[in-house]
Amino acid sequence: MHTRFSEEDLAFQAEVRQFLRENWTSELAATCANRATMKEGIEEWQRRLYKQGWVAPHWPVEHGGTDWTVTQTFIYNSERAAAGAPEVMPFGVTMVASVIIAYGNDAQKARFLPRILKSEDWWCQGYSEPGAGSDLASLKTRADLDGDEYIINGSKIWTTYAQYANWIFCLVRTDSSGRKQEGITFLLIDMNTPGITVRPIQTIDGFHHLNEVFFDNVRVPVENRIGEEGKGWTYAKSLLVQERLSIAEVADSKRALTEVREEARAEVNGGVSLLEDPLFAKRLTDIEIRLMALEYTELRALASIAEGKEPGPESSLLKLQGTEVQQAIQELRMDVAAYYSGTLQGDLSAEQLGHDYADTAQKSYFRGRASSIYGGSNEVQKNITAKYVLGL
Amino acid sequence: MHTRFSEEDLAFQAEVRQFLRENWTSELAATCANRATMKEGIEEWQRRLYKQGWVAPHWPVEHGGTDWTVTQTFIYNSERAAAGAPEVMPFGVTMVASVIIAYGNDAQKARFLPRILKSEDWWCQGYSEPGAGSDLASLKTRADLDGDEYIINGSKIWTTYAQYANWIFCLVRTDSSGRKQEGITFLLIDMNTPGITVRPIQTIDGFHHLNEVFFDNVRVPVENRIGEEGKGWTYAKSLLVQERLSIAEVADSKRALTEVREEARAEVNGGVSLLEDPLFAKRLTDIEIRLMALEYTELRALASIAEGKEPGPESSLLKLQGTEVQQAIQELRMDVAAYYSGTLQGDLSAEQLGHDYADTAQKSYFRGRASSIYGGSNEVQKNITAKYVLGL
Amino acid sequence: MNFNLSEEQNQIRDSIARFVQENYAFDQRNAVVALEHGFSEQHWQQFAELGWLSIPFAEEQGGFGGGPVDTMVLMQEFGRGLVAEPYLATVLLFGGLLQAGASEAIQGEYIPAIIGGELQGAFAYLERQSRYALTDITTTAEQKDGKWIVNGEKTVVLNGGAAQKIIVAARSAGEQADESGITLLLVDAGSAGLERTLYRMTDGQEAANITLSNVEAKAVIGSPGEGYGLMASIVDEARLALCANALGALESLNAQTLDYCKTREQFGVAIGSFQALQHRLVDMFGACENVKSLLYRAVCAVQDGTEDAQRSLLALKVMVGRAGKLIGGEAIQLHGGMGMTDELSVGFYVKHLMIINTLFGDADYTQQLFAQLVNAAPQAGSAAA
Amino acid sequence: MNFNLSEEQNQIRDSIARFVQENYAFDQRNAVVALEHGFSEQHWQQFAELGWLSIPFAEEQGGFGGGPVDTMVLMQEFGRGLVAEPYLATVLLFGGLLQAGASEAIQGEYIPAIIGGELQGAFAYLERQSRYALTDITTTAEQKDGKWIVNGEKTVVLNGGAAQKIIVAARSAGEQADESGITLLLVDAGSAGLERTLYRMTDGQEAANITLSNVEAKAVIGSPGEGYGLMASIVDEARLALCANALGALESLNAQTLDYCKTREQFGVAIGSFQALQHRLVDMFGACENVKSLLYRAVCAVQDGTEDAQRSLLALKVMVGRAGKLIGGEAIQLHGGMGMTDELSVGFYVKHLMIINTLFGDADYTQQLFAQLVNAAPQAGSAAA
Repeated sequence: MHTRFSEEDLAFQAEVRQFLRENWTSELAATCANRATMKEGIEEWQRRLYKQGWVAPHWPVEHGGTDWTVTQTFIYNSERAAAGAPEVMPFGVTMVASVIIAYGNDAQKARFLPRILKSEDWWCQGYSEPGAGSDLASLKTRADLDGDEYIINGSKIWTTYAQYANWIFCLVRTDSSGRKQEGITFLLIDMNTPGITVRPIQTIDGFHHLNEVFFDNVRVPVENRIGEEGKGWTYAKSLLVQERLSIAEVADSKRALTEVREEARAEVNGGVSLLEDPLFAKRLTDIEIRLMALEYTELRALASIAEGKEPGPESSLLKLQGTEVQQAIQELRMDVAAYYSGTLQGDLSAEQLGHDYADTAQKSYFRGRASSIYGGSNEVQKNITAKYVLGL
Repeated sequence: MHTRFSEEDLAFQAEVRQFLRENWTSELAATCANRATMKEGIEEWQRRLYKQGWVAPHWPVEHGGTDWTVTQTFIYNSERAAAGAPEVMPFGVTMVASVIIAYGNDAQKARFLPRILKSEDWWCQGYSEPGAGSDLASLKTRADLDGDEYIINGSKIWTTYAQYANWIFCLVRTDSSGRKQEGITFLLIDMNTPGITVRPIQTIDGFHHLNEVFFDNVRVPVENRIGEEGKGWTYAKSLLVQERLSIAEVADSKRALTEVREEARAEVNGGVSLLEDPLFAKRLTDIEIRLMALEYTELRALASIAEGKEPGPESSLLKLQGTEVQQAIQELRMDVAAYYSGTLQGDLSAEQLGHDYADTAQKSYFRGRASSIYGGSNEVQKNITAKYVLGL
Repeated sequence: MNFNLSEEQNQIRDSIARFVQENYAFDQRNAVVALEHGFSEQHWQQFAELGWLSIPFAEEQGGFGGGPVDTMVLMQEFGRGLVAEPYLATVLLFGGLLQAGASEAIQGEYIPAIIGGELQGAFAYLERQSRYALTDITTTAEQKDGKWIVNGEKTVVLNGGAAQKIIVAARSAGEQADESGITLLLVDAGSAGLERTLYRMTDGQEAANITLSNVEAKAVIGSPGEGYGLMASIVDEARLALCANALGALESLNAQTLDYCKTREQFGVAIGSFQALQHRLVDMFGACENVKSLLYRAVCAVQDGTEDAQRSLLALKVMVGRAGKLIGGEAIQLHGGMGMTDELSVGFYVKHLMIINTLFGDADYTQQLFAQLVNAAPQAGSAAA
Repeated sequence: MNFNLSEEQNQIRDSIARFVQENYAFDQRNAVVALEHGFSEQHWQQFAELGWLSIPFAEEQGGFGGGPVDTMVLMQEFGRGLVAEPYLATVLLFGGLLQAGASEAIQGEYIPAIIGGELQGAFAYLERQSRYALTDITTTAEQKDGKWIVNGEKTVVLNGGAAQKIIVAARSAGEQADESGITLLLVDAGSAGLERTLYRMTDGQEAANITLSNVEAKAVIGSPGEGYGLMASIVDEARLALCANALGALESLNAQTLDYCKTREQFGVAIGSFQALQHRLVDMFGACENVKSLLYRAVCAVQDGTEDAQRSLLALKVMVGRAGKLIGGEAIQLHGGMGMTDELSVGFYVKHLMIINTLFGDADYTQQLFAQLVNAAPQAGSAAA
């Protein structure tokens, strides 16, 4: 039992830092932060990672993975988050790619994986439906086989960045006769196919990132089906585990907490820094202590995986606790911004508004409320943990 | 809407204070605090209340009640608790008496009520059974009719002060054929009847207050049955509402909180009073604010009752929140006592032990864990509130 | 002791409830908030006609002569409907300061104008750096040639866009955070040297940052250098009113969430049938009842003038902040994806409650004021009287 | 980076688990605790034979030369079984101080005696007034004729009854709460002028108040007046060991509660089938895993000597205190009436955890130490290395 860094680890850390210094430039950060240019910024960042060979560390090496040790994964993520660089968009690299690698055929791998690596495709996820949220398996969007094509009718909701995507991976119903988990099929659909329309959903953070996607007699070639018809639920479930690990965002929470600490240090109330306010310090350190624990819960899971073992029961907590910590940080930051947390900056400059992070704090807070809802709501996570880990 | 005291209220307050000064003497308090003499002390206190006519304020006047206004009830309870005087033992005056008054016949009223008023009988409650805790209606203790007697077989558990009691009121099963709530009968049983044995249960607070009571062919005259055979559940349920109101013990929590505050003021850590410790002050005031709310939630319920209306939906929260506050105060007091909270004083004097309230704090804490279990566990309270108040 | 409303108070409550029902459906509110300054001038005129703008003013000034219970009833119903009109800023803060500290001449001119719905006002007390310390003021007031000249910047002034007249808290003496040396000045929004930067709050209301360059004040409200006591007492009144407003919002949010849980189905049943959610809904109900009990406690204590008043008021503000976070968070969570959208009113209620938490000191800040008050000395026992 | 135990460590763990299984059933433990001094001399001899008493001592002193991970493994298993023998007091505190600060002669005499199971010790650091300030010491140590004379009273000395030798923290200079001026003195429990008042702790272990009247010390441990640094470092080691002990107890308590919920039936089903209870059991599981993660973090950081060590150790102690309260409270509640009785071991585990919370600073106190440490200056990012 140890967490020492070896010489190789330290060399790797230096390499990561150099890469970030050279590639995660302030210009690129600004491009990503601006809503109008965000998509280009993210794609540019991913292309730089691709050139370095780091866009998909967790993939098998033959497809472009890095074969990093747990320690290297930990180092990369810590450094990336500390520098403020974003994770790669998960819908392609993490989500659909995992399914394609595990269950896709060789043609699908050859067709899709390289384009994902190079950020040539923007993927979105078509799982939830208006009537099927936490009860995902009750989905109703139909796919009827017609020759060598499926005809899709129905709609998907809460589709993040569907407005940017040229591909969507969907769970669709090919059979309604048996258990609801059966008869679900996993399809890859070109967003440019006729019959697809995208309706934006305005969210409480004022952004447009969610959408509803409608399918009206959309024809999808059978070759775009992953694996067998009716086995989509099994494929999707294996992906949920991956998603659960990635949602914890421990390294990013560490950076966020450091930022809040420094913001609080600069806030002065009646001559005293907010950081010296004991109730504030209590809330800040409550979160920090939980986060310190969570960081090692994640490392324990990663260490298990690296040894070829299943991650231990503690991994089921990562999504739950990770999102609780994220939300606690977001809430704390709102309170640091005090009455400014209620302001909308709109087109004003920070100088005009009189505050430089309140608007971001407020948007992150409201956007962050979603993290305990998506990816299997936290209530569903608790049900799963009770059933599969505690045996209840 | 107002909470002003009238001239009459102020005069009543003065009268209560005088009564307490003269009757709740330090000698009597010492007698009640000593385990060996507790029973006599409590009976003596109740006799003094009886002489004043205040032993059963909530009873109808014709049986010995006081017909106080809400404000008077509030004043009496506040003053009593502030003086540190105990409530009357609830098993007779509050619990069984309510059922006798509502559902008993004239002979039963004439026989039992005056003896309760005069503290000539000590009652205990025979509801729970080893297999029937929160699921009270599944009780199994049988009563078989044999001429004009019931023959009782079975056992009751968690019976508070059964070792002192000469009467027990019991729910027993007279019919097993229908719904479990049906076929339950309410009986009054003389504890001196042959066939009754009492087994003490040692509890985590080191006291002996709980017991298991065994019934082995115990013969009870039919005249000791309340109301109709098979209607016991209905009678008991009406009593549970009364019990729920009395468990909140708001006035006593106010006194307890005041004590903890003064104990904390005297505790010094590194030269600073614990009361100045901001995390302590936060916990203390969290509780105080909840208690201030609870006090008015209770007053709202009492005011409704006084106007002849049903208490509002908020009354369903009294047991739940009242016990949460009690337990929070007990826990806080443990923390005030620091490492001394882990000590058992045994036969030592406080001076020998080196601390004067740690032992009490520790015993209250552990004993207090029961308050969220008995009288319908807090989980059951939440179920009831969800169903009957929220309509879920 | 009783917690019943008078017949008159019941009438006020019912008439506001009717107004809300007729004018504040989801789309209607969105349309109101989209108007210039974020509220409806037409509604405001209606308020004037219905007499609502007169409620807290003394009868000799043409008011209704209402007390804290009347204001509570009104603000609670406004909160239930998330009414956007600036009652707090114009009537309670601006009007309250005038009634408590303005000269008879100014009262005689302005208060009837407020009651008649012709005058919008605001109270500018915050600055960039002040956070919750009401005394932290760098805007200056100097007397020159018998006139008061104001220089500085006030921020997040609620209703600062529509306000025709503004009362500004400025420093005429003392150090930056001293209680003494604060002077309240009445200025005309159209004064030379006064500039406004307008923006919206998350719940839709408008606020302004106001820079003052050698602005000549029209009058001093209260005594020069002694404005703090005046503003503190009006802020206390506003706290009570705000908390009543919060209770209405909390009750509405709880009702909306409960309804949703009874109708939304997942796994073949209403989600309200899941025990874990039921227990959380009970906690939400409990939090709301706690606010209600403390509101009744505080309003009675203020009205009856008991020593419990300040303590209850601070306790109430703390509980409102905490209950708002709990109920707001759960309301979004239990609405699931729908709670994340602007297609339901849930988000607006949550935002409004979060703003209320930050007004005049958030829960953590207010709790420390409360602790100082109650821990200062061994306490007397009784709560009421 | 790995979180696996070595083969040797697995063997230690298994052998203690076996010992617990054979010797620490509910009735067996009750019998052990009922013995004089609250533990079994026979068990202690078994510990000696199995080599457990030698684990933290250096090889050159006849020890096993174990590190923090070895101690963790051992203390965790002891905690799981609620083992009553005074390993903390004699081996970790008393032995730890000797190893870190005693002269070679004393080490050569005492450490083999501890390892052999012949010597019981204790560390007397608390006083009536000291609460959690380790430096708050009024017991005095004065040099007279080349001898150290101790006067005063130490309280709640764990294992103070069985201890043959005691290390006493006394003040030889400075003010009551100064760090400097503290001297650690080795005294014989049978010394003239030393009196002990014995009592039990709620979990069954024995403690003593010790009055010292002109007691002549046998030796100084460490340097006179500089005892604080020594005791602080041994207290840190003891904190880590205690937290490992707590983890074992928490895991056991969770397992007992889970078992009970799976078997206890109400309303015709196991109570573990109620969703509201399931979610709470998940929270209990989560709290326990948090402790485990922080324990692994702290033990690695201490062993590897990284800058994260102190921070992790304090975080761990806070989490142990909070998790103990959460899990302890829920364990009693979910066991219902049975949880209130001394007929199950639940209550003893809860009491043991509450005592651990108070040792060397409770959660609230320790969190303030943590806050001082982490808020002191802008922080570097990385946690490990």
